[in-house]
Amino acid sequence: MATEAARANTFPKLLMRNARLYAGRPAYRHKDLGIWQVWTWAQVLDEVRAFSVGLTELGLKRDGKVAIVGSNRPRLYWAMCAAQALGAVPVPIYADSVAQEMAYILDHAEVSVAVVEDQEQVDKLLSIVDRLPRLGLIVYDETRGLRDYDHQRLKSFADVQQLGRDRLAAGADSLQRWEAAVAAGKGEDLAIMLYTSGTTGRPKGVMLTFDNLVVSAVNGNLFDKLGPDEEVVAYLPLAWVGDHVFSYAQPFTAGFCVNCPESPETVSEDRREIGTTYAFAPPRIYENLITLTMVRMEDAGRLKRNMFRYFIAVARRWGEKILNREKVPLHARLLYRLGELLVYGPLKNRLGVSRIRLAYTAGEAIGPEIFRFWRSLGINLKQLYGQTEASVYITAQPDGEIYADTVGKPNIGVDVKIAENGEVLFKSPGVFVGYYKDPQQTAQTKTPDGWVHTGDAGFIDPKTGHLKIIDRAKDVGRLNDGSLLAPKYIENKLKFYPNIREAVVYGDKRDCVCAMLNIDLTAVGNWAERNNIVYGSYQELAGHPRVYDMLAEHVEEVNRSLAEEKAMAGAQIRRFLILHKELDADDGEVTRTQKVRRGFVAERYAPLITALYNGSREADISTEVTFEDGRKGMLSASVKIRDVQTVPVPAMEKAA
Amino acid sequence: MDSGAHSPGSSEGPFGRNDSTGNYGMRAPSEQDIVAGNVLLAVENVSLAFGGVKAVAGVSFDIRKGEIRAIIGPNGAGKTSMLNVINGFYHPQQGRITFKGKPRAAMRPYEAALGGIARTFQNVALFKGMTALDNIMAGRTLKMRRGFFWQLLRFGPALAEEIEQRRRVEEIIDFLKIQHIRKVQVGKLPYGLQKRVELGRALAMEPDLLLLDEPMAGMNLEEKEDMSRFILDVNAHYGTTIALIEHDMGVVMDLSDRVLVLDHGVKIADGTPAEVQADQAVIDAYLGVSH
Amino acid sequence: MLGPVLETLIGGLMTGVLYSLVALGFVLIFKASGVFNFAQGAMVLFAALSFARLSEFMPLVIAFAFSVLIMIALAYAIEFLVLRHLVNQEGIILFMATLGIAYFLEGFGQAVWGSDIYKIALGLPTDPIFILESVFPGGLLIDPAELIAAIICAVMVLVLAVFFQVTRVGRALRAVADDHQAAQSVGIPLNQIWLMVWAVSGLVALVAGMMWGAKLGVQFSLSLIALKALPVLILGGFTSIPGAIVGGLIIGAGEKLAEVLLGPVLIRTFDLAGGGIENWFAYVLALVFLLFRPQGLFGERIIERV
Amino acid sequence: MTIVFYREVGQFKTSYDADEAIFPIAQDRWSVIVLVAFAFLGVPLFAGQYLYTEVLIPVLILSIAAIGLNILTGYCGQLSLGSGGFMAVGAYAAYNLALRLPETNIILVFLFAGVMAMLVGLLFGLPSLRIKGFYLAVATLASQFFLEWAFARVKWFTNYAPSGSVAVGRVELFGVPIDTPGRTYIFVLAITVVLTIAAKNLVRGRIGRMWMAIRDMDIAAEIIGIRPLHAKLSAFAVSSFYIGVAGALWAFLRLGSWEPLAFDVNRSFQVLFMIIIGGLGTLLGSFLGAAFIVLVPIFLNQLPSWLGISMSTAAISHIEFMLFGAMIVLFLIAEPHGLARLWAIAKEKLRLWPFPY
Repeated sequence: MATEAARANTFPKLLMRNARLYAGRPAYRHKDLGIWQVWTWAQVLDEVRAFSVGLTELGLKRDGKVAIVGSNRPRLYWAMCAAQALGAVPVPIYADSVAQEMAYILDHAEVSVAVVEDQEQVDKLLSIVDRLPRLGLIVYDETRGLRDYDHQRLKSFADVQQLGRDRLAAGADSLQRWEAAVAAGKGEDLAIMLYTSGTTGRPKGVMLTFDNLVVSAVNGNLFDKLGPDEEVVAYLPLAWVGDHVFSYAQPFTAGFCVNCPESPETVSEDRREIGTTYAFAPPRIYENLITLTMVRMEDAGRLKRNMFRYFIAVARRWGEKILNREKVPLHARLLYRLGELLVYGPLKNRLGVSRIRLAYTAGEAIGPEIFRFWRSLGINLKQLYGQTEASVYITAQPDGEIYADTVGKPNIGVDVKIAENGEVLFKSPGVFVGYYKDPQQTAQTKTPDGWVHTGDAGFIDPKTGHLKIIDRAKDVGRLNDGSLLAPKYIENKLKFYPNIREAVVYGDKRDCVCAMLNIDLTAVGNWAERNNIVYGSYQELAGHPRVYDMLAEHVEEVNRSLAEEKAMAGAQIRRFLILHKELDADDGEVTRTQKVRRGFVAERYAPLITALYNGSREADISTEVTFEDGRKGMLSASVKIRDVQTVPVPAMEKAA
Repeated sequence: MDSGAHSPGSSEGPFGRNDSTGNYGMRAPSEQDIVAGNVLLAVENVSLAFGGVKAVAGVSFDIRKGEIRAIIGPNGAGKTSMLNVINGFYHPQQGRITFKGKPRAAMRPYEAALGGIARTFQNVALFKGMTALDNIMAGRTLKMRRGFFWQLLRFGPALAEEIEQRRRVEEIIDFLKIQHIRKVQVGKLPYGLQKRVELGRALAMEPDLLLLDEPMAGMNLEEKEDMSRFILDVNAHYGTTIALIEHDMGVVMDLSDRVLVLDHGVKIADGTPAEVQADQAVIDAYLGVSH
Repeated sequence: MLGPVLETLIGGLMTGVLYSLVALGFVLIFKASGVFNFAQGAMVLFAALSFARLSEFMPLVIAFAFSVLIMIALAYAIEFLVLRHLVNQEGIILFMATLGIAYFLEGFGQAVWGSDIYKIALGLPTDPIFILESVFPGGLLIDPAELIAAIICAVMVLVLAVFFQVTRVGRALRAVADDHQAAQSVGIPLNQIWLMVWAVSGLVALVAGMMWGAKLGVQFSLSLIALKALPVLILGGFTSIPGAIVGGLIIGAGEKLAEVLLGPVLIRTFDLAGGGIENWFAYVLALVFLLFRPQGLFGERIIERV
Repeated sequence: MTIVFYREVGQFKTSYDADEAIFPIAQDRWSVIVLVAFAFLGVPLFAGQYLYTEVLIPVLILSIAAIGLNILTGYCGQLSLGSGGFMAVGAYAAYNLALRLPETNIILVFLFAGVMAMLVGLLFGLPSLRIKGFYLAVATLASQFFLEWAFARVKWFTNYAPSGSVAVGRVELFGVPIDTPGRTYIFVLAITVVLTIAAKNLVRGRIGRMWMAIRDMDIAAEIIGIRPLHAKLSAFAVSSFYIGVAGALWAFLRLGSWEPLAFDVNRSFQVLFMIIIGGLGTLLGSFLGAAFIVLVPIFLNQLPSWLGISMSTAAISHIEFMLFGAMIVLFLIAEPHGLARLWAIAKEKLRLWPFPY
């Protein structure tokens, strides 16, 4: 198959190959109008071709840029392929980004055609269209509410396809021309541009070639033995490299089926119906599923609850060993079987993960507890370390070599090395061409001899040979007393508590470590209900003294665990506060992929940080916030600050 | 979903909707429209009384094709009674009602339905024992022709029809964004969603005239915004003429093209939102009644 | 010819009074609790059985007293075990509940008191009286027992009517019938009201039972005969006491006359094995009546508010 | 063992047809198929005379009657106390057809029974347009008493049988005599299955929605264009048809010879109790209710001998009355939707397991 893919070295070519090899097999399913609409690979080829020809009719040229905005819908994926067939370059954009962000990317990428999901997106584009002279055509999928719009620059997806179909019907020449265009596509051609909402500054357009994606995808398939029988549910942002590889590159290369959910509310429902076999999600999702499970089990009858707890305990004790095929006493095996029958099986069925053969978590460190929980249920959850610049794959955990605190071994064809400053560098077939229109950024990231700076600090674990990531390289700092500080490392420890949604730790070039925390509304809210604590708003709950008490305990536990690790022992948390609002992407506090922008947050909440370090008991803060509908407003509050116990460490061990 | 029920006056032609707030150019038809017979429903000097109590006294007004017509007034102003007269629940003691140019004698509600009048109720009147899907499917009863014996077999034409109607209903479900509650018994749904399902059931009838009795009663701000959006979309997308009773003045002013004001069963004002707002009689009627 | 007819008419009217009495039981409960008490018939049977068996080994008066107590206890049990668990349920549910109660009572009554036919000897004079001998040859025959029974019932009916119209409790009952909340706000505990009406209608059932029993002996079929009160209600209206009275008389007289006048005709035309029209005449009469005046003779008109 | 809890992962629908299937969940589908197959093939392997004649056949026939009443009362919300009468119509219609046209195919005989009952049902259904609730109940009671009387008195119906009781000769289908309990059972079972499927198709289609709409809120039903007359009468018609067929089956294959008393008002109550206990507005409930009503007396009759005490049949029948009465009240208070609802809840619990319902 690798060779097959090698011949078919672009996605349009792969599509034609699949239409041959897997003609009758499902390629895309979309739950729409209450049932799963299915398209076979052959049908998809037809749809894509029609749309593609339609686009040529409307004047899309080779190397033109096509923006793709919306949630995971077959037609948007097809639009990517249709553009690529013509040698044009798709540019997916986060559907939830506000008009300004969009304007920047559309302009920077010189987009001439935008294919969007629905009225909402169309309205967004129309509001900025005057600033975008190049944008000549907007194509929408969902017609609802749009029929009265001025259609000079506006076309429905179906109309464009009709245009294409008419053209194709008119004469065989257009078909030949199209197939010629596809054949003309080369591996080294630009396949896609993914704008990374970098943790700092403006988004950068990462240019990836077909070779990058196809080869990495094929290697990924080999690494995990993925064939045409997998089922994936596409629910992550189109503009995120993860989704692009897992629900575009890999399906095209391996020939398996992509399933698009009916609506955001129904994802879990739809996942259960489809019975996905190959899943990918950031840690948060796995975390939420567990939180929800635990919360719901709280309402169960005592007997059932105890049974649940008992068998979960059994799973925690033996499950992973059994999954890893280690030696396990017979009685344990039997108990686990029983548990599978009474709890794990049904539970997995409810969560819709019974059929999962392989699940990846990446993007962030996952809490060891959460990680083990899933594995103990018999779900083959693995960690992966990747980047947009690498077409995802850098390292991943091979089956049977699973550790909660590593990100695995280099993937097929990937070389990894650690720089003196601890930064991780890699080299691979997936290495990106460069940042669009940004040579010096490119130069900074990519060495002449092809090594890429990940910007992450880490080390190869001697006993496992796996890579361990501790933090962003630039964020690793030192306290004034010289103790090593890896903020992310501490933040993750904090975030592993279900009650803590987000944590930001400061201390570089300061006397002590302080933390700003976000509570998790689901978990804490439920806790509040059970302890009948009344609260009117997130802000009120966050400020509640008993919530503070609870989180203080968590923080102290973290301190204890830090104290156990020589290197980190010096950087224990002295004081913390609970933020009055959730860190929000719309306010630019976190990226669209929920990564905290530490620097930005520091500026934004400067008064709080000063307060943390000048020893005051509480501080007033007022910030501008953006509401769902884009309106802005001021939000002010006074935030309490807590001191916490630290574990004393012998002086000589400092500055280790 | 293209219904045969679209009235020509509905599609906004030149006045493209170029912002998301949903303000449709100027729609209120001119005199010529009325001459051209663009009045969909005309109520002439209608009176209705229960025993001695007068609910409606000599009220006249008209509803024009494609417009959104608001009926407002303090509690007990006879608004709901007016709707009940229009769709045949009450038979006025005097007065005349002309629908689609035909003056009509006293008729039963289902005859009104046949004529193309749908409505929702102040306090949701759904079929509690049925799912959201079935409720809306029930709204298509009139569109289904297949006879008894086909139904028995649920085969051939009957099945084809059932599936065809299901597809249409699914479009409505999609339109109202209630996919996630499709198969939930409506009795178990929160109020806001019930109202949405009820609207869906009314839409399923593909009516020419849609009567909404306080569609936003007891809703929170967000739900109200959604509902307003739906009402505007219905009017724009299906070209349905809408008459609605509403207490939330803000909503009324945003949505409606013309407003009829009743007080104690008498018409005290009728005109564009702006005119009505300025009207002294209206202000007096509303003194103390805060909404 | 006229003579016999008048005789039947009088006989019918006398039965009619009995119907009225039973019907009154229904009306009482329906007015007060909106419950359509299908068990009224069973209560009649139960009461009659109790009285009949008790009177076998104790003086009538004491037997009567005991029976009254029993009926009150029964009312209490029904209120306590059934009604209070079904508050503000739809009428139809309550109706079916009383159907259950009826079944239970029929079973229970016969299990406790036995299921044979029992005599009730009230010691009423039996030798027939002849009136209007001047008008008709041989005069009209009247069974004094029935006459007395009818009179007792009539008195009973009047008492109840008065009780309803005049006494405070009576008015309270009417208040409840109109609007439960209202009644409660007036400060009348609903449960007590219900308890009372059930007790009273139990009493009514007892009297009715005794009269029927004296007439045809106490047996299972009593509960069916008592169902005759249903058409009476439809005729008279569920909430109207005068309606119950008039309706009872109409039905009573009507079915007897039908038997005598219509019966032979039917028998001849349809070649029937005997008449027995009374079994259904009342119902069909009511049914036809329903079509033209659903709310009954005296019932209030119901306007459907939307 | 995986059938203990539902495993629905991977069951997705790609057509409305599949989505609206009677048993959308594979596990249900299969268990029902197995059950029916067992009823046809498995039961005859071990069932004996008693099981057939005292349990299976009565349950099946009464289920049909219960389905009939459930359509009227459970689905369309019109309370009827006349089932006994309509069963009688079916019985005597069949009797007379078989008597006067002996050559008629037995299937046609039963169909005819249903149709006659349907016509009578329509007639007595007419009042339902003007009246509701217990008014209607009384009206149906009228039909009950009238019909009872008619069959007792109109000699023609009973072919001038002096005793008023009638008997049917041997029943045969396409030359195959239905004389053994085993054959009778299979025959009745087949009819039950067919009628059940037909009923299911009706109630999940346009007509069923019309009925339920009338039941749940007749006002709202009217404003979406449902004619109350149309809906109610069709419910009466279908209902009476089923009850009529049930009556004919009961007379021909259960009783063999009978008199009007077999279909008196208590029969009406019996059928009503079935659907109250079994569950209003569900077909499953009709079967559960019928089974319950048939099995309890049998159980009661056995009980004394098991307990080693002697009890007069009269006493037992009294206890039976009390028990049913109590059950009705109990169900109306505790679970107005009857056994079927209990079943449904249990099923939901299994589906949601380990999560609480």
